Amino acid sequence: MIWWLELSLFGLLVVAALIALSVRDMIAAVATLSVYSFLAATLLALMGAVDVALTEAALGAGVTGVLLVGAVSVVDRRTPD
Amino acid sequence: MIDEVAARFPYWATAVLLVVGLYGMIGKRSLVKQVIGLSIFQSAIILFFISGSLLEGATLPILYGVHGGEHADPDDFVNPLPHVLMLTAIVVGVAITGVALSFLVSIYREFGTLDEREMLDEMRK
Amino acid sequence: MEQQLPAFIVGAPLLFSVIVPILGRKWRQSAFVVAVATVAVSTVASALSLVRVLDGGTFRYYLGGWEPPVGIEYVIDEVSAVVSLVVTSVSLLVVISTRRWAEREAGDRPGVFYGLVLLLLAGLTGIVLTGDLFNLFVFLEIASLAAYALVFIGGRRAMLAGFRYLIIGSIGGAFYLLGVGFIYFATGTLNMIEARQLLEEAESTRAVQVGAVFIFTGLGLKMALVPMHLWLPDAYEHAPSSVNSLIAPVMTKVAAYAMLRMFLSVFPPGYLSGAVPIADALLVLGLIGIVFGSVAAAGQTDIRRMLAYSSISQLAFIAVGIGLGTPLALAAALLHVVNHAAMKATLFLATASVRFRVGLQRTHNLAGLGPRMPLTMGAFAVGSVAMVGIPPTAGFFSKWYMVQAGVDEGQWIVVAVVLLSSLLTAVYLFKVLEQVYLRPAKPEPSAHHDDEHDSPGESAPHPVEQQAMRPVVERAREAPLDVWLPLVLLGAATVVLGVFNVVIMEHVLLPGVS
Amino acid sequence: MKLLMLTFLAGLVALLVWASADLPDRADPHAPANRHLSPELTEMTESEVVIPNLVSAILADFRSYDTLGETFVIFTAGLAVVLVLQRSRRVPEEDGDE
Amino acid sequence: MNDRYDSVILHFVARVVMIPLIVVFGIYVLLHGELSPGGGFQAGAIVAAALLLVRLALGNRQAALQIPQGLLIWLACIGLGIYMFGGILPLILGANFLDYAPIPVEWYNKFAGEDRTPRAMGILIIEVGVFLGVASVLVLIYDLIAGSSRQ
Repeated sequence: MIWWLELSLFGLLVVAALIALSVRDMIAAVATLSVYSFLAATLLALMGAVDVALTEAALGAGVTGVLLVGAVSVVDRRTPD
Repeated sequence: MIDEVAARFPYWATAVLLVVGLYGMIGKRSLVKQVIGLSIFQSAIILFFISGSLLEGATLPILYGVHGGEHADPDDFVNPLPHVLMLTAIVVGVAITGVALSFLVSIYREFGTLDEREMLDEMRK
Repeated sequence: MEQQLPAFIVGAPLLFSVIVPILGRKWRQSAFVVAVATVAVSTVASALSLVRVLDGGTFRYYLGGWEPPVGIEYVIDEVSAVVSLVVTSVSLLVVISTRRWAEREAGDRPGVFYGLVLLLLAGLTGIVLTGDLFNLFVFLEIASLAAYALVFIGGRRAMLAGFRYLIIGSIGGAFYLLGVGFIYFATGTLNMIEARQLLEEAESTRAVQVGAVFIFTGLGLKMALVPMHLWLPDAYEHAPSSVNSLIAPVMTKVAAYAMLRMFLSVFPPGYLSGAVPIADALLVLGLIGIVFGSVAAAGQTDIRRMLAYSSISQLAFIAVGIGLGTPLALAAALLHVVNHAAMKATLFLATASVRFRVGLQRTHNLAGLGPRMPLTMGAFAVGSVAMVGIPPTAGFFSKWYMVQAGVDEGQWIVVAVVLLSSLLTAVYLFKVLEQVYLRPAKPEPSAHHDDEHDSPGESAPHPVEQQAMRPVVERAREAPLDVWLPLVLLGAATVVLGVFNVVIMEHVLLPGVS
Repeated sequence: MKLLMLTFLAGLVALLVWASADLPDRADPHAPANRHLSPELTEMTESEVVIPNLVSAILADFRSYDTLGETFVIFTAGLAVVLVLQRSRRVPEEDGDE
Repeated sequence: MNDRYDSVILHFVARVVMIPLIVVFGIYVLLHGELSPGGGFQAGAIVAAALLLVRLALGNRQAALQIPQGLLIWLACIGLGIYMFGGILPLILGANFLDYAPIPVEWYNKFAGEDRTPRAMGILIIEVGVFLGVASVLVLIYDLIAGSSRQ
């Protein structure tokens, strides 16, 4: 019954995505996006795609998050929506 | 009913994620939020491809016996081709995000804001 | 050696895009020289491939030596060889003639600038030649990323346009990838030719139809088909001159070609007119787009924005050809891809040349320029005449074949719209020509001049208009040799293409599409 | 405007769910993608490339041209960022014509 | 993130523990790409992520392993050059672009005491190229984006 483990992870992903898009503080949004990517990496590993999971964890959660933090630290932290 | 859900839910879930990401890209005023939406959108497609690579009773696509000359049965492994495609897609996604962020920083230096509406107002002046 | 030609068409720009940034750092001039040499190699390889195709028919190049379903292949048939030759040769002429402006716009990084230009070209030729659905996505992204950055550097207003372009272009690329996913899961292959065989055997399913919808939406976004065109006018208007002369002729045309390629080699005809009538949708959107683009162009005062809207209308014309779907219509659409690349390159180059000589870009300020810059404006006039579609220029014949295809199919509305669009095109382009040739130079051109668009001292190099006591245009001189010669060649090409249209149609395009 | 967009997005979900009815089930052993290409790839990796990691074999050998393109995508991104953020407008005047 | 946080532990952990560990892991992932999950991309991404996390933790200026931008561009070009070399070498030897079959491997097998097929050799070459390209470009992008406020 591994499929509903996957299903619940998908549910968490949707929640994380919505939070990342609705939070007003940029740093919080970026952090949520990293959580999102990490959940996605877990899901990928669960589905047997270890190579993709490794890359997603390093690139999606790591590098993209750091790049976004780097950019947000240069610009305004608050966001209109 | 439950079988139907078990067989189809990856497609439904990725459809929802896709739309959430798309909403971020076209419905948000803040350029940073647009980039975040882009990121979600792309990972939804990645999950779509990978969930299509699953195979009942299969395991990681690594042939442990290859140097010992053991013969491997393709049915023992999940389909590796989508994995390869998605490795490519992830890197493409990061490249686009990087370029988008550099645009964003450059725009901020020029306009002093990242709100699309404010920028349009300022340009009309 | 001859079998390896396709590797050179794409491989040469790829290889030298790695070398140019390093060279350009040390020696400024070398970046331009190496870039031109590379594009020339690519052009020659394309030309030789075309000769080979005409001799021996379609040939396929297996990258990595693996046969298609396993590996990736390049398919060089009449159509792809012609389009690749057009893309490379037009780029060659444009790159040569935009040198002076590019050096200003690239600032102190000419190596990086030309590296991106080469990557753009490599991406475009890769899209044209490839026979693999996923490989097309990868090269589409190379070309798009290079284009976003090149558009973005055009100054203050170009920034927002460039960011919009990036977001919308990425949606397009991602939709295409999603569509490929549907096709892959329905058939199990990524090779175009094999996908077609498998689709023909199987019955039409919803998955394939929706996959087709996504593929066409994605490519439609990239080619600015009408409801999806919103990024294009801003991007073309504000991009640096050297860049929009390069991407306007080839970039969207290659997306249109990719769409045509989907019709030719992926989806069997029945698929696209069944429950999800994509062919009809393209036809309708194309017809709307032709009229919309022409009308919008007629209302513009900025000449570059006018040309951008005219591009939308011309791309919609290509979409109509694809939507009609008969061999004649497809060949007409292809002929228009070729023609339009030459015509638009001429028009944009001439505009940029004027802009850099006299700093003018509003249509009503161009009065009296004709005699001052005879070669530039002559080429502009030829390009305009070709756009309107007056024989014997190239534009006439693609419209003629399209009308014929419309009559064959009984689609009278196509005939009517194509003729109407010629009329509308004539309205806005002849308005410019009238200013250029028939009106005397105004004593005081443009009180609030073109710089209201650009931040000062940025793109319009001559602040002459502020101190203009006598007309700016009277001080205008002909553009230098390396600008006007490519321009005149392109202008001549539109006429030559028109004169030899029968040869091109019968020996190259029609066999290619049937 | 907002309503229009939400309708469009809801329609997109509906379209995707509608289309997914014809896609193979999750983990279906008879799916075309599992039947058609993947066994060939496994066998050829065993016989010709002889490395255990199937993904590496496909990534770097069978479809290495994709990988080449993809490395160039990230290289393009690097050049793009350099051009956008590092370009200085001061040009060394060399040829004064113009 | 340009401020330095004055935490000895953070400093120590980031500089002395994390970097060597993650970089070693990255190299391991690169070289074992054929045997286990991993390869050029993953290794490049991991090494880049390591360098970036340290920059994030310590602030840009104090971070270990500051690499000048010119050098990063060079490294990226060299990485891509290695990949193109892997493609052009077969072309010179008479096969198609990127067809590794004719790559000579005897010298390497003798030298390293391994039993590599030419194809596995080609894979190794291009994985190294990918690794260099990806890692250096990612670090370059971060340095330009985060460092740009200072100029």
